[in-house]
Amino acid sequence: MMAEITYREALNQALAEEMDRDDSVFLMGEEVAEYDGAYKVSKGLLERFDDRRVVDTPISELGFAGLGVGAAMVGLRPVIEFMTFNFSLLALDQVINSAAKMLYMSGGQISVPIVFRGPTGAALQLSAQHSQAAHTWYVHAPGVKVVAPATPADAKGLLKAAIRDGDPVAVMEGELLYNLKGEVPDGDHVVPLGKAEVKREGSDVSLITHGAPVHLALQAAAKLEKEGVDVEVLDLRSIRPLDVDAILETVRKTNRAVYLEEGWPFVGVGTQIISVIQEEAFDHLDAPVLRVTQADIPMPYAKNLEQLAKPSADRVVEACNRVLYRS
Amino acid sequence: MMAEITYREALNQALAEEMDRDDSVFLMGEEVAEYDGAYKVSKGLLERFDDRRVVDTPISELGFAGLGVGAAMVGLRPVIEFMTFNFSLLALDQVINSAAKMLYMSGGQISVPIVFRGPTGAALQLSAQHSQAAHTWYVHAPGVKVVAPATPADAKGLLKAAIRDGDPVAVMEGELLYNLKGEVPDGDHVVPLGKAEVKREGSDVSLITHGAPVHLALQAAAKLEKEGVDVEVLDLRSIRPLDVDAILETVRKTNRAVYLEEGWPFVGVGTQIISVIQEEAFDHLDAPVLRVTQADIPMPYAKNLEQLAKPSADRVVEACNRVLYRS
Amino acid sequence: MAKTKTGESEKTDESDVSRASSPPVDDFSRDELHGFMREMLLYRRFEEKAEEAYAIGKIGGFCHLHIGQEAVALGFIKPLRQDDYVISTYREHTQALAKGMGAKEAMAELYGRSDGCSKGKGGSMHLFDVEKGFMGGHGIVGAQVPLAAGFGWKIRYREEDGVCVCFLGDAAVNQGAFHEALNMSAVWKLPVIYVVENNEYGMGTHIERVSATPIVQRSCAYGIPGHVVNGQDALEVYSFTRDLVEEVRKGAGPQFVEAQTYRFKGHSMSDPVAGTYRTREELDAKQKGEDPILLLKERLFDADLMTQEELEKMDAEVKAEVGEAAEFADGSPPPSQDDLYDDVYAELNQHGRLFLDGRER
Amino acid sequence: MAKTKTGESEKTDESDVSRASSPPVDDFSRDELHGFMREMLLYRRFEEKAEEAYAIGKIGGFCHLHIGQEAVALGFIKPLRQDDYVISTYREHTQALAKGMGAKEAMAELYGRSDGCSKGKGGSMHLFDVEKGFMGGHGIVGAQVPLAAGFGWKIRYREEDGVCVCFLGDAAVNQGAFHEALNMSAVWKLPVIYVVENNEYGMGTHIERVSATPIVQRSCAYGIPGHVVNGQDALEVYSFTRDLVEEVRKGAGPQFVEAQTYRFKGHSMSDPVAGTYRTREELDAKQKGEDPILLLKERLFDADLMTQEELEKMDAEVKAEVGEAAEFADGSPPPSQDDLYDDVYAELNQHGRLFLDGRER
Ligand SMILES: Cc1ncc(C[n+]2csc(CCOP(=O)(O)OP(=O)(O)O)c2C)c(N)n1
Ligand SMILES: Cc1ncc(C[n+]2csc(CCOP(=O)(O)OP(=O)(O)O)c2C)c(N)n1
Ligand SMILES: [Mg+2]
Ligand SMILES: [Mg+2]
Repeated sequence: MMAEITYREALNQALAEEMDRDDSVFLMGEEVAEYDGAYKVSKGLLERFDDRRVVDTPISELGFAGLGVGAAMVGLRPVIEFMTFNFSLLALDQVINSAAKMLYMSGGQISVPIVFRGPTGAALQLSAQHSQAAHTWYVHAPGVKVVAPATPADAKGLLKAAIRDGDPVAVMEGELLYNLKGEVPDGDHVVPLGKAEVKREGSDVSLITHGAPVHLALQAAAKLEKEGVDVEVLDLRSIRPLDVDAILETVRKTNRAVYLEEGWPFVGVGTQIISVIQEEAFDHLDAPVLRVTQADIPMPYAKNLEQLAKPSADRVVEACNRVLYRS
Repeated sequence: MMAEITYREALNQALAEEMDRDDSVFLMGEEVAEYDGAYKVSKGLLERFDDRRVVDTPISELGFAGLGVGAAMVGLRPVIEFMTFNFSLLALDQVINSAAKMLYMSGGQISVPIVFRGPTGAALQLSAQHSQAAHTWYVHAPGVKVVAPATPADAKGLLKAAIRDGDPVAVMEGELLYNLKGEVPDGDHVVPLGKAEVKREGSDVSLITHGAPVHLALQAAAKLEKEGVDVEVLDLRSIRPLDVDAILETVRKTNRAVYLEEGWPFVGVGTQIISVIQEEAFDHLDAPVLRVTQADIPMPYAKNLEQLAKPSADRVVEACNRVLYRS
Repeated sequence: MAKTKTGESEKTDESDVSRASSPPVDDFSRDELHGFMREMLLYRRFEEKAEEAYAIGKIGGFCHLHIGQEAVALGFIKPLRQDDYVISTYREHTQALAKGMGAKEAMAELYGRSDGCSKGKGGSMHLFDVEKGFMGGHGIVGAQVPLAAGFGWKIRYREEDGVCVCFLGDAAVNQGAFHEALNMSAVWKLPVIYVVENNEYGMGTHIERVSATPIVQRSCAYGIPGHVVNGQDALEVYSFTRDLVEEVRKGAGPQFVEAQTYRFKGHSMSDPVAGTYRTREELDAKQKGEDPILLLKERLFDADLMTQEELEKMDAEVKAEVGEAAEFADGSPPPSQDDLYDDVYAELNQHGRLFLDGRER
Repeated sequence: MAKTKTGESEKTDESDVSRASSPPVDDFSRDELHGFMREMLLYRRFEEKAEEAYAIGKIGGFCHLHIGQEAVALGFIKPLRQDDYVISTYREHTQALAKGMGAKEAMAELYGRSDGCSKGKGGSMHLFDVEKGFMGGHGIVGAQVPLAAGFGWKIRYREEDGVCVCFLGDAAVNQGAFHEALNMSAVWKLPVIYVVENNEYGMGTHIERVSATPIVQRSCAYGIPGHVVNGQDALEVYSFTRDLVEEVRKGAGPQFVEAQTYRFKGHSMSDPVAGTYRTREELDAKQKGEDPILLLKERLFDADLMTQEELEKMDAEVKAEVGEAAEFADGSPPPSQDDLYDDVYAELNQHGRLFLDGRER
């Protein structure tokens, strides 16, 4: 059975179900309780649970991320909401130097089962400081896992998997996805970390991506279909662990690939995927792997510039055509 | 004329000369003044200038990085020393959200001519929290420039260029390089940002790297020479701006490349270089570009594990042989 | 008389704290008083116009109105010189106007147009006017506080007699950046006046739920003098600031001020004005009893220093000015696509590639 | 009597601050007192051995000795239960021992061996013993403070009656993490005792050069009770802590303690002991007049509670124990190469690749 719900509701269900299941799970962040969350992801949770389990914090990202890590070190399972991941740069030291390294430097004594979650990437006209994708900063360090759900089903399933996982997991949501509707299986729907999903099968070119741009990829694929190009869209869903098999499989099938992401290009996630592809499927590549990313600039406010700076379906189409040597 | 001095002295000279030249330049950081710097890079500067120009700070990385950005916004040219870049994760918000974006979001009104400098990468047995390369976190965001000098001459020349540059520049030094001696041209030696240097010419394979591992690359090249393999070693020196021409040139010459870096692999600097190479010199590649990096783990303390975790000459040799299909 | 809140005054350690008081109107000339009124009306009408424009999609993104807090902008900024610095948060429209930014450039920025103060690249949260000493418009809570310390540092470094006024919200005091910057300001005696606009809420969270002590008490940790002013009383804020600025110019070092105020609109345009985290009654009472414009009006009317006609004329003028600003904004072209990559770097180096997106520019 | 420093006491706002005083020796049993002495000797000899081992290259990396500050470890930790938490900085050897870590596992960790408490992966700065409630060993100044708040949070969450003692240095109070964690602790009344070991210096910087107020004054901003103890007087610290811990167990909420102490060695092994940032005379005076072991010895000798012979015997025992620990460490094998990739993740997921270095493991 499936129900059609929004991405926001899917996350909300995941939180509620996991909090029901396990008393050690609690949600903490700015405005998550009385205000129901800046983006209403935690709507109703304060009422359903209480202020022990759903906790409003001061605007102290470094502090409450660290407090969460501490709580996780002694057996709780905190879900730390960053109002947006933009603000989590302030907390990065606790994510990297405490959460990611604790198990190793304690010689395996202390695991840190914590979830950091919230929206990342650009929304609409929020300008330079509020529009950036945080994935690169998080995936760089071993010890952290990172997922980027693109659909309501994945949002629910990956968040549940993240909460149950024994390690720090960053769940990078899309602000523009919260209202997206989609079918979500009933019951205890868990999507394992590390499994990519082919969102559209195709044979001519592999369009690989993660997070919100999955939908842009599907749009571009539809456009290309009209031009007679059959695009396979692979949604990584997890960035670390990385489903290298799925990546290699699609590239071996189509022999051409484009990576699409909403973040900046320089050491973007796509560079890692390209490195893997060329290291492990070099002989299968008939063309270089191209990337479509945000322009390599801070995000401008003006609508027209913002549109130009973001990846567009047209640019994806163009990149696919280029790797097909069609232009 | 050349003098043989250490990397540390070269940096010290650069600071002293630039402070002499321009009263708006000042040095600020933990222990830089009375203690002469944790690594003695600022030795004697307090005496030569005064406590207006050479300033000890509280342990407040976010705060003094931000104070520096503020001072740069109104016309000073701060050189902010991070005792090590490990601690600069705490300051990343000010680097990215203030320094890097200020010019853009002010519509070109406010430039931020600031230098962030200090050692990065692993030294010896300093364990997980004190042994990491910070390059990825800094190069990701447009608006920042990043250099990584490997020799005394470059240390002096790049630091001088960085201080004179109109933008935020991160100068990533190597802790294990401070005692390294080398020839440095007398006089006003400035190395322009964005120019890579071929540190060793060769024809069989391009070994590309930045920062401290340049010396490891040269060692590996010497070993390979004995095996009859002629390695070209390209030192990027600047990571942003990136000397794409030099990268393409060496790859077009040898048709094979290995990227060596001291940091972690996942979205390491090497992934970006690989992306550029395969995007722009795809047809010139006779083999995939391989990478030699730190193991994808937090740095262990034990000497034997640490050695295993760090890139080694043997692993570079092996990677070169692999791209030559010699193994 | 300074506004004193029950509860807070008990908890406050009074020893280091000064409480400002309201001066008599005749401390000011008629012209000055009229000027104050005109300014505050301008701020109010400007933002009301912005609200309208937002509703019809002319302004996008986040837009945070300062309505209700105008006296804070007026009183802390008008006593400053042009070469003094002001830096603020994302809720900075009125402060930019107070520091001398034209309504036109401000509105055009909100519209995202090329004639905006930041060429349309910054938007509502990032108004800048360097010439006038208005240093932005910053979106990361607390991040402007170390920047302000940097301006103070430069003033000291150059042995100038300027000052910097740094605005922050009540919720921002819980940021590490605040703490680090205040300590450095105290250690180095920087000429910065930190003004917390305590409007009681950070988004939907009342200050007492996230801070264990009254705002003004925060400065005790650094030995920085703390002050409380009634942020709804323009005259009190103005005269307090005028005196304080002179002391700081003379070397008094950093100052910490809690300006007690209230926000009449939602946190941003998407936030309900009342009904969730605060009651409609609370808001109504504040709007009726503590509107800075109404309060000034009463005092001027009571003292026969302004008539209803004068006020109406002034308001009409101000509305016309704001209308013109909106027209100007509307007529200003969007930024040119050719500017997309401008202003990322001040210096395009001779060698190497700075932009790695492989796109043509 | 609590140690009072000139200068500081004038600046301190006394109102919220308690000063501990030294109890008479007969508050303690002879056994207890002997136990205290034995413990402090153990800490001292352990670190002297580490110093030796460092000199001959058996220990590498950074190594920060606590010598001179032993009474702080003893007095704050010994009154705790095993299920109470202690968390500290990189200068944590003696605290780990105080919380019950064996000298062998501690020394083996310093040697980077597989029998070390952290399997040789952590080293001197990262001693951990979860079973004993010793939660590390953290290298980023100030970062352990929010972690401690997290332990306090868990205690409250589980409605337990434990406490957490969090050690930090005098220079760490200028970190944003400290500020944010203290505020949260106050808001949520967390059972955490924050102990600043004020040894007057952060590396080579005297506290007065980087902090505008005395350490204990920092807690006023959060309304957290502040306390000053003489960190060289084991009995004072112990009895003070014993009482305080009971209060915190009963719900008194967070506490802030400045333990006035002094470091007899350099900041780390590469730092000169004296001569640069502090004078040899200053150090000599401290070592002569404020050595916590000598101070305790004097009191015990004066009260006829210990003889020279007893002390010598005790010292010999302790030295033997430490010698054994060093032998144990020396005999312990280095970690197996096969363990390199262990302990990065607690959970190796079924799908996908976690390690992207392309190496075999
Ligand atoms: C570091 C950071 N965290 C969170 C946010 C999101 N945010 C924007 S404004 C705000 C509330 C700030 O309240 P306050 O400081 O009282 O200022 P006010 O909005 O009342 O003027 C929050 C949480 C942010 N911009 N930056
Ligand atoms: C965030 C951070 N900045 C800088 C350092 C380098 N560092 C290590 S210890 C230290 C001095 C700390 O002094 P204090 O807090 O007084 O503790 P003490 O060493 O005296 O015990 C510094 C600057 C660090 N480890 N972390
Ligand atoms: Mg507020
Ligand atoms: Mg100290």
